[in-house]
Amino acid sequence: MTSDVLNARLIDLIGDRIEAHADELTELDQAIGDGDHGDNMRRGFRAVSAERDALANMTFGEALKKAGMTLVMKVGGASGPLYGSAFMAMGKSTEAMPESRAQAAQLLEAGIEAVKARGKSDVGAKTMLDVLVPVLKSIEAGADIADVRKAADEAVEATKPMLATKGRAAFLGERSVGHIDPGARSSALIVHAVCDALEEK
Amino acid sequence: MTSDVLNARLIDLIGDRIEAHADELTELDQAIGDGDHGDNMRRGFRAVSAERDALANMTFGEALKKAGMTLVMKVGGASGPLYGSAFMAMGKSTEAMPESRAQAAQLLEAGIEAVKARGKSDVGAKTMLDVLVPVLKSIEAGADIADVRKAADEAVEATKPMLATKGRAAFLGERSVGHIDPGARSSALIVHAVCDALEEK
Amino acid sequence: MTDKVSIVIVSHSPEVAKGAADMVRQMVGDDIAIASCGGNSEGGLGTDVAAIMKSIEAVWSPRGVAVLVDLGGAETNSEMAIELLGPEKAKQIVICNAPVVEGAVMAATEAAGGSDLETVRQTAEDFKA
Amino acid sequence: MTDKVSIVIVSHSPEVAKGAADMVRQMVGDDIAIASCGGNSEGGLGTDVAAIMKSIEAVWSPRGVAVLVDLGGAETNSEMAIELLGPEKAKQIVICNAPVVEGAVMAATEAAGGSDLETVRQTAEDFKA
Ligand SMILES: Nc1ncnc2c1ncn2[C@@H]1O[C@H](COP(=O)(O)OP(=O)(O)O)[C@@H](O)[C@H]1O
Ligand SMILES: Nc1ncnc2c1ncn2[C@@H]1O[C@H](COP(=O)(O)OP(=O)(O)O)[C@@H](O)[C@H]1O
Ligand SMILES: [Mg+2]
Ligand SMILES: [Mg+2]
Ligand SMILES: [Mg+2]
Ligand SMILES: [Mg+2]
Repeated sequence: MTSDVLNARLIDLIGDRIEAHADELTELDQAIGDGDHGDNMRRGFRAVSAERDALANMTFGEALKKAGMTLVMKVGGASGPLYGSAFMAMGKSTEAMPESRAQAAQLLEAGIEAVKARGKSDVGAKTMLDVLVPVLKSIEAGADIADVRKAADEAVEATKPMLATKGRAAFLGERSVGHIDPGARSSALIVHAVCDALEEK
Repeated sequence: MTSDVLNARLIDLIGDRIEAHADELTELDQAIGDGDHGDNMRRGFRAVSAERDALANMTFGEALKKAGMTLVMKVGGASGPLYGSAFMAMGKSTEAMPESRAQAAQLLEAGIEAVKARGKSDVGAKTMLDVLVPVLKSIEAGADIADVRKAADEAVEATKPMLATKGRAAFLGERSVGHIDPGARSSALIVHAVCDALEEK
Repeated sequence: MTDKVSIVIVSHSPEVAKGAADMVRQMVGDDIAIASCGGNSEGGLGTDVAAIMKSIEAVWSPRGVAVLVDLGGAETNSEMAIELLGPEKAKQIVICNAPVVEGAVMAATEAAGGSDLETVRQTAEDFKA
Repeated sequence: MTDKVSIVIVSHSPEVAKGAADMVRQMVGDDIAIASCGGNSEGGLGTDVAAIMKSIEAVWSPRGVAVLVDLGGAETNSEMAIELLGPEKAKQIVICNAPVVEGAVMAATEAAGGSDLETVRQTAEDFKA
């Protein structure tokens, strides 16, 4: 698959996943947030999909930067600058699509660092980082695609017992315990979409 | 003058003073508050004036209580519950119009205590209390009507160098210094109107 | 809804009061009763004792009512309103010493969890901007 | 107006942002420039990075801009907006760690007095509900 085809394919796969799971994300956010995560993600990724043709004609790095800026501008919730900054940082870290496990790990790590900086947060606060970081670790540990998917799903479940200390869920204190973090779930959806693309390759 | 005539006359005299000085009160409040004291007082006393006939047929005490409640309901700013509670407390403290200096002092003192309680404040905070309390003192000290007027006017001026620690002007900190307190001025206006009524008597 | 503490939002601005109530509803849905009131009796910036009394009565709950206010006059007028509702009701109403918008969200999320009035007040007041 | 610090109010609710700006204007008149923005790019509850950038630019002052925000996402989106305005401008913009409505009134009264950006921020943050 050439770069432009993969750019377009990734956009479609991520967009479709978000679209299909938007209500689920919103329900998760209703339990411990303001119930807009599905709407926010859909708004953001629809805007990215609307730029599909332009993005397909860019290098992988440029496309990531552009998509990141679109998320920043369109999402409307905290997840906008968080995912947006992650995409932009990943785009800055590489021009070309990663060719090796090491490069893939480096790319994701750049995104994670951006989320940490933008969110002033780290793992354990019951956020998207609690999926992204375990996924990075599994990649670094040599996991195959199925293992990466499993790592993501397990990480989502593992946010359930966590006490939220960042984002809106933190307002709930103890009452945030026992619910999956919506951003953790959306991160897993993106990870699955990337896995889909890699399997098609 | 009978009680009902005096009730009506007091209402007219206070109402006219407030009406005539509303813009001045608003200007004072623009400097160290939100610029609505004139509007608030006018709204409140117009509502009292609208009940003039009913109030004229009540005892002095009942009329004060009723007028106080009207101020509470209509003024819309902090001065509403403050003046309103003062009027209501004065009305509770006596059925009949005061006949002696001692009774007049007692009446005013009841009003002052109500302002202190409602406003959680005392003299020196750059408020209406910085006029009402000096006026009470002058009455207790045996002042004649002209002296009472003078005590009120001097007390208004004396709020200028004060630092506001209560009400909106307190938000300005040091910048509240150098301006007359609007509530001090409106208190003086009411004192003057009462003096007018006493002189007509 | 009356098995939970209710929330009343009192602002000088009707728009702030309504917008804050929208934000609260987005957070807690219909789990608790919320009323908002703002503006003086003529609709200008200010607060209205009668409207505050009506708002409190509209969301009355045996678990109590937490009132969020913005500046000076909103607090004084709310205190007056509570007093006029009588000592029996007044016992079950608190004014939170908290910012109006953020405090309303905090109070409401706590109330939605079924906490008592004192806990709701505490949570609102603990808010650090 | 640009000889004073300007104020930008960012809320999830367009009504809160507008109502707070009304309250601020009632306090300080036209002494300082004030902008408000609220709602996501579709007008729902949320915040909009592009709108925040526009608001800051609309009231730009060499003395600086103090930004008041409500909850979580409003802060994250405002930080993003400031970063996107570039490092030169960012130096003269602060987000106040203060409640949105009360902080805006405090910041604005301080700014109207001619204080510098740091003092304005401090005054907003010192607000005790
Ligand atoms: N400071 C933060 N650091 C990392 N992730 C965060 C932070 N704040 C929020 N999040 C993530 O964003 C998700 C919420 O996104 P969303 O609902 O779209 O925004 P909002 O909270 O503004 O409504 C949370 O579930 C969490 O995963
Ligand atoms: N806590 C208080 N105690 C006594 N007087 C007060 C208090 N707060 C405000 N005032 C008086 O009320 C006046 C302001 O009234 P007004 O402008 O009508 O109300 P607001 O401040 O709500 O706009 C002040 O000038 C002051 O004299
Ligand atoms: Mg959300
Ligand atoms: Mg949101
Ligand atoms: Mg005023
Ligand atoms: Mg006022």
